[in-house]
Amino acid sequence: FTNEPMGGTVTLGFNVPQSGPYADEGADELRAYQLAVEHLNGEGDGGMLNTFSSKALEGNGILGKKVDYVTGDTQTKSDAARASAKSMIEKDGAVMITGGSSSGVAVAVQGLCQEAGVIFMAGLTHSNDTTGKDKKANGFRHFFNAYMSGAALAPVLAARYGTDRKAYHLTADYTWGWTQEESIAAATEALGWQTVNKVRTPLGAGDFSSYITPVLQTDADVLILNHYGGDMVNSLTNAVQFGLRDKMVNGKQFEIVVPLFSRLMARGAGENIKGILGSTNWHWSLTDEGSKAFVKSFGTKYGFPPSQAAHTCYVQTLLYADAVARAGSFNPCAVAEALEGFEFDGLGNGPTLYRAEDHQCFKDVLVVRGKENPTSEFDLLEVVEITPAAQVTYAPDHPMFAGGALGECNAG
Amino acid sequence: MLGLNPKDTKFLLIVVFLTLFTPILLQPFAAGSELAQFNGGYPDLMQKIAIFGIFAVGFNILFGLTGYLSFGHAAFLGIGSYAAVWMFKLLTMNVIPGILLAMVVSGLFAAAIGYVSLRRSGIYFSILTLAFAQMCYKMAYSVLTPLTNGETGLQLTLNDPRILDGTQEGSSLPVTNIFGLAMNSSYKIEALGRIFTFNTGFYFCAVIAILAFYVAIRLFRSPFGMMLRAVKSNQQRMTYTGLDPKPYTLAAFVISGMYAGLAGGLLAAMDPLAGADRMLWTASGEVVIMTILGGAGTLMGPVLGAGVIKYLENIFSKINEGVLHDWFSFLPDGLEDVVIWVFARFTGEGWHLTLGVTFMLVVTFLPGGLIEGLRRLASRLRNGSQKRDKYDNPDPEHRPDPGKRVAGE
Amino acid sequence: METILLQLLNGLDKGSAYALIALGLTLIFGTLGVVNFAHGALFMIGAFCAVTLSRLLNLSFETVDPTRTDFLGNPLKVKTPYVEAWFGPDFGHALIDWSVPLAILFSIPIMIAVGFIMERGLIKHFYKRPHADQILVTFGLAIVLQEVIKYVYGANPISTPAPDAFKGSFDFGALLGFDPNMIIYPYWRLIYFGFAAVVIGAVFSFLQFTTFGMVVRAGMADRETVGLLGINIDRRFTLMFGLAAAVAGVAGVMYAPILSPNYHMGMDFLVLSFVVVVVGGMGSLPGAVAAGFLLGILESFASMNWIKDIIPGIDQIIIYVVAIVILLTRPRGLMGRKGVMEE
Amino acid sequence: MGILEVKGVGKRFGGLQALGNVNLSVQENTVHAIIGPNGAGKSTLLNCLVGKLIPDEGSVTFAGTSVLGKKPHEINQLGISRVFQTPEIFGDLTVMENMMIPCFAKRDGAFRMHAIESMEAETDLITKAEAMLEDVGMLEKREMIASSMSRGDKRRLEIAMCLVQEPKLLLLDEPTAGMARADTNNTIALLKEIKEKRDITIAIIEHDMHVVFSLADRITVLAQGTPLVEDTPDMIKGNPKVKEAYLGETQQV
Amino acid sequence: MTEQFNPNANHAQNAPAFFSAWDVHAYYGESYIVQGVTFNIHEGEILALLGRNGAGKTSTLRALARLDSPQVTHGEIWLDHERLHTKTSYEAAVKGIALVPEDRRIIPGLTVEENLQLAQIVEPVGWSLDRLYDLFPRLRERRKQEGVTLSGGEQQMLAIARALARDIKVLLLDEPYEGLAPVIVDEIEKTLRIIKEQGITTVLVEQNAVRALNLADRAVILDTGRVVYDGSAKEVLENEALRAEYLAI
Ligand SMILES: Nc1ncnc2c1ncn2[C@@H]1O[C@H](COP(=O)(O)OP(=O)(O)OP(=O)(O)O)[C@@H](O)[C@H]1O
Ligand SMILES: Nc1ncnc2c1ncn2[C@@H]1O[C@H](COP(=O)(O)OP(=O)(O)OP(=O)(O)O)[C@@H](O)[C@H]1O
Ligand SMILES: CC(C)C[C@H](N)C(=O)O
Ligand SMILES: [Mg+2]
Ligand SMILES: [Mg+2]
Repeated sequence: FTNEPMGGTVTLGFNVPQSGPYADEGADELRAYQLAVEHLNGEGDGGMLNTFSSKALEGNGILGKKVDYVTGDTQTKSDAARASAKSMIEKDGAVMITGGSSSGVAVAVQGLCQEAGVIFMAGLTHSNDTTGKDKKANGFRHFFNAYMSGAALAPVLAARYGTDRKAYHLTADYTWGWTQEESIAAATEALGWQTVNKVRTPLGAGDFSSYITPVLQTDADVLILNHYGGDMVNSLTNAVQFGLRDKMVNGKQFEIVVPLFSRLMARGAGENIKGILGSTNWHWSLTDEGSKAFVKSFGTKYGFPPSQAAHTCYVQTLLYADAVARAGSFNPCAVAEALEGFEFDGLGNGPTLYRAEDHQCFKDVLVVRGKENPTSEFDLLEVVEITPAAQVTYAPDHPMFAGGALGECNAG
Repeated sequence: MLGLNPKDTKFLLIVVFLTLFTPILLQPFAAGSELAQFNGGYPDLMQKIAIFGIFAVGFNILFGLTGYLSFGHAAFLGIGSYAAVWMFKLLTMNVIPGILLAMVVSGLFAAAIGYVSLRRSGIYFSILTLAFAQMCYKMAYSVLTPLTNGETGLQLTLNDPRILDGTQEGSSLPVTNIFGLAMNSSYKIEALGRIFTFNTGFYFCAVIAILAFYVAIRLFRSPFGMMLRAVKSNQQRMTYTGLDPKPYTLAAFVISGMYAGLAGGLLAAMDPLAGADRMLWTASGEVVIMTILGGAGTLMGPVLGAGVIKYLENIFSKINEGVLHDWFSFLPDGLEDVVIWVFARFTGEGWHLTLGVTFMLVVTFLPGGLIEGLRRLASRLRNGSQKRDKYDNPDPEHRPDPGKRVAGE
Repeated sequence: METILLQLLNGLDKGSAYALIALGLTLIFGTLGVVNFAHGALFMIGAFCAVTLSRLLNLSFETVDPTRTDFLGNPLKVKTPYVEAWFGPDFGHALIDWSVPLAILFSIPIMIAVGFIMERGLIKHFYKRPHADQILVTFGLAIVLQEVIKYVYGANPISTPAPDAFKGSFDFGALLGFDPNMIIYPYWRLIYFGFAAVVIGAVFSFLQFTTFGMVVRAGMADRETVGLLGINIDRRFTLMFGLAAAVAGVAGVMYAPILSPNYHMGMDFLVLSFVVVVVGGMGSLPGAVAAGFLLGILESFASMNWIKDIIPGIDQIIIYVVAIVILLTRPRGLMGRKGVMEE
Repeated sequence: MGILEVKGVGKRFGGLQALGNVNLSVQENTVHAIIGPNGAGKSTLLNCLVGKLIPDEGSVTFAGTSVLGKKPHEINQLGISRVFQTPEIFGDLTVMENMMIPCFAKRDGAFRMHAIESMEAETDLITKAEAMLEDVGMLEKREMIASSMSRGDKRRLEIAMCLVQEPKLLLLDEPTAGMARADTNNTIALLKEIKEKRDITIAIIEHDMHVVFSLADRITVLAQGTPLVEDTPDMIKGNPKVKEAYLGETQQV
Repeated sequence: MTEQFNPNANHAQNAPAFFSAWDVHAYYGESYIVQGVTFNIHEGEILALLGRNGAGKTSTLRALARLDSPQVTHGEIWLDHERLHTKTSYEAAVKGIALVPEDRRIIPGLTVEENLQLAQIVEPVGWSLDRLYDLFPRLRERRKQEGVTLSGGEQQMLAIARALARDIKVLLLDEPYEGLAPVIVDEIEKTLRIIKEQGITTVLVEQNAVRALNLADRAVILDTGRVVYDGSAKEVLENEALRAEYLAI
């Protein structure tokens, strides 16, 4: 099979954005990967290896081979990400590719890994399509997805803002935005909300004022920002500047929702995120054993708490290594088989299932809110509710995920 | 030979040699050695260099000869890619029809965009082409998603029709091929402690690149090439000499658009995904920069520029601190950290810095680009470093002859 | 009706931002004839002047608060800015709060210095070189500046709020007799508009009522001859560069509260600012300003929902469509001078 | 009926009437000189003939075809070549290439896609171009980059470029300005020779009376945009009005 | 070039001349064009600088005006006991050098009046605009017109006027009669005499050698970048052989 590790080492490819808008997220992912490699090789304090329910890993690398890694820059562009992944596969002999901070890139790289016959452990990708219409037998996602955000958020929104609301969506114009808009709209509409309008905004629009001002003219009383990263920071800042949060519509307080939160990005929005609801995959303030162990080893090494990006990347690496160990082989097909239907715990999100049908993890989802009185620059979000996995689980043939097929695993 | 004068023939043969032996030339360091990181002899990079070489050579036909600086050539690259991928989706995975379609479609777009943009010159022309390219990009990114699959990029899927290929066995995606020979098939040889990869896709690109290069030489040396230089030099004189500069520039624009389309088609043939980012203005800027970096108006310059930029992008971005630690572990600890800190600024996530600094250094100290630098180096080697002392040794040879004295004296 | 009014306001504001950015660019590009791809970087540096000042004012000493813990369970270190300690909490806090307006003063000398260094150290060698070379070197410089900022400040946007006094928005609707909260406009953006008007006016009058503008224009057209008339054109070019950098910088400072600064914001604005300058016409300051407002307003209108329903995606390409139409109907943009960068 | 007929041509620049009701008839195979004070509109008139300017009124016909509204290159293809007041050459190209371009234009028309042919194969044109260079005494400079020549040389090159096209009508705007006397004489000789060998009509603008009186068959004096007189050289020489407005006292011919 | 170059030597300073060039060598890139030009002019003199096309007249004037190209690699230029060879062109202009270039170099984008005003931005200024317009009434009529759209002859007038707009000591004229109607040439010749009376020193490059020699006090003839004759103008006019040899007339 492709890039079978021959010598005493095995090479993993960490493909993260090092330039462009998500470079900081990429840097945090890379930190997590380095930590994971340390732990796999038996250095450091072992981190979540100690809390992981599977005990197949022994801290001596993977199957006794020392873990080595190469890094590359996705630039958050499909083309560049694929080129970078290709060079890791062709030149450096990487047997697994992981990382990334955009669904567009994840889908593109996943396709490449499928063709090249290596495993792809997706990093930050939240679009339904990654494990929906674009799913691939060689690709796996630990991160949650837009549907899950909707399913977790909607009840909280209904509880706080009532069921008689009119929502206005601003949506980043690409796969992630579309699926998130669809998911949130569906989930909120099921609870009685109306969707007034869905407006697509170009990625990296900068000033969003001309998309915000029309909101003032409608009778919408909730603004849903399907934006991430810099776009989220800007659209939220703009919305607040235009006084949306002080506005009363039909006797109701106008509300803003950011369905997908990230602490790194929340910082850019400063004061503006206070009190705003959203969802997140993981947060460092969780107090389960796994999270604590991870925060401790990451925090000790780097001096600040890890982001959700770091968390999911770290976990993906461990999960891959563990699957290899359990399968006893680096063969992608064997690894895939070991991951499919795998149930585990102790990695921070409670008991989790890697579903065989679509290679998506099912676990608890956090509903969070911008904290009013942060104690430090990292303490920006507070967990409002932990939505149990069961509530966010959907059938593999759910229409929002239809249209694709895993195909067969490709070993190259 | 081949309609070239002896000097050009020699030049072409050197290019052929360099191209065909790329897999060996780019693999100078032994596998496993510390410097192996700098090896570039793997298929993806070699393909990219060949393909972007074609792109830049084509761009240079327009820019180097006529001086019209298009800031939207990436649009044609992108259009070529989309056309080729659609061919793979609809008709066949054989790359030939895809590439032909790519050239035709981008040629048509170039004709339309060129016809309009060439009504202006100078910076106004540049901005018109930029505007068209940005429009293509924005539309591919959003409104035309059904055709382009937006940000993710147009991909193959299992249920594409692929009419000519017949029913597919198995449920994995087919690969691009040329009459059955898969583009991603490689033949590896281990020799001299190095692993040499001979990849079908690369050789396919290489042969096309050589052809494209040959056509470019012919074109540069042809009367048509001279007319294009005349456009750059003095359009006014040209019109009063009875020549219409418009069709000449338009022809150059379309030819270079087709080169771009060819490059785009090849990109898709090597890796069947067409992303909208290929059409972004930075991509147009990249080819401009490749051309100037190598040496605009020279034949080999753009190829060299393309090679350098792609190499930097692919190799430098992958040198992370871990690698640096391996390299400098022999240094004492404190010093090691300092050295690594410095290097880390220029590699890995700092690779853009290397790129920026390279641009500045080359253009400041080597006006005329890398080719000019090489030329100077060569003449320095040939003549030794003789410092010209203008006063002690005034050289009348350098002075052009005065005009022939004629009747009336 | 409200929509149109609101979008008009919004367009004016966008336009003033575009005009201000283009103004700095046109001083270098339209007047000195240097294709300055580092202009966006100057704008970005301006914005980061605001960030820097606010960081400086926020420099803090730490005291340990044993009652609370940080994320690793250690006692929490509480930070107090020095300025609050020195000038008392109220004034200290006000200083921090007003860091963006203060940054204008802070940025001007910095930007002028940056402009001087850039011109003396680099650009002056490139006046006579082909435009393509200028593109390459300034693009390289832009990348370098950008990477330096990225190294120091990271890649994420950094929130740089306006003073509290300017938070919130002004209700035009109520003033004009519409329903309250229908036509509202943020104070800071109104200030930006006014500020842009002042800067544009100042630059105009400087170039209009002194011979400086004429000399620089002449110097660009024919350096040699201007030198023969006893004029040290190099010095004036340097001054012009400093002025342009300062204009770009203050535009960036004032923009920071509207758009949280990040290291690649310069590149995002670059293409746009070139389009604005060229549509305005090379070498024409009023042209650049007019084009800035025109494009800003049209862009604002194009993002109205009913227009997007008719022509999908128009909001994203309107600027380019307008640019093409204008350049095809008016050979030198709105008010371009003949012969400037036409070959 | 002359080969070139200019009837009632007028041209304004803003408030300035640069040309007003100009009538001019140039007979085939003659040399027709146009003289007049600076700013009289001589160059403007030529600009109207070659399509650089479009007159506001009047008509211009060349060999029976109207040139008005035609593009400059179309007018050239009719057989009109022009030498400019300030030399217009292909500065970045070599002297030889400067010569080849008009040769191609003459043979292949306004556009032909000869992208694959090689330059060396065009032996006919090369011979022709070299012969012409020889005639103007510039053959040794064939490989020089045109822009690095002195101005007199640029002038000679431009004349050669026009002559090699074998135009029916050659328009010369101060062709010998800035030329050394020796070369001026040589140019006069060359033009005379060409005129004898070939069917060619020449319209020439000059301030150098030596050139004018050596070459011209007829002279038109233009002043303030309108023809003052048209006559033979001898009559012009003696015309007091011309003397006052243009020739001045110390004129040495 | 018999003398060896000695950087400390101060040849011209001891010379009685007002304006002098001593062994000036200049290059365009690699081409060696001005190959050791030496001459002296007294205050208020008119010097005719003659030679065939390409002899290096223009290059010499440009070198004297301290323009960047051709690049002077060796030699000294002195004006009124001040060294110019270490100065840049604008400094030389301030010291009192004015060049009327051969292609006139009217600045595009500026009106006639602006072209003149430009010359008066830096002190010391010379003739007032009014006085210049009196000299060339044609320019007064055209003063709001863009300079480059003037007719060839009008441009020449503007170029000369622009030089006089500055307070100058030395006027370098490169083919000032070119393209001018004979009446205007007479006019300009008169002007040059007026200028001479005011004590301005003139170097006149002209193809119409006879005309130039009639006006000039002295003549210098260049051939391939070297001085081949330096003497009185009259002598050249009268000496048939000399004229035939160097001027081909
Ligand atoms: N584009 C223009 N705009 C305005 N005025 C113009 C333009 N072109 C020429 N003129 C004016 O028209 C008049 C005639 O100019 P023209 O160049 O034809 O003169 P000319 O007879 O060739 O003179 P010369 O012998 O000096 O070359 C001049 O006064 C000139 O200033
Ligand atoms: N920019 C340049 N680069 C290279 N060579 C040049 C350049 N300019 C002029 N020359 C060469 O220098 C020589 C002298 O030129 P110059 O212009 O000084 O002659 P000139 O005496 O003024 O002639 P003319 O009477 O034709 O104006 C010529 O042989 C010319 O080819
Ligand atoms: C980083 C992710 C969580 C969100 C991102 N925009 C995506 O495409 O999925
Ligand atoms: Mg004229
Ligand atoms: Mg000369």
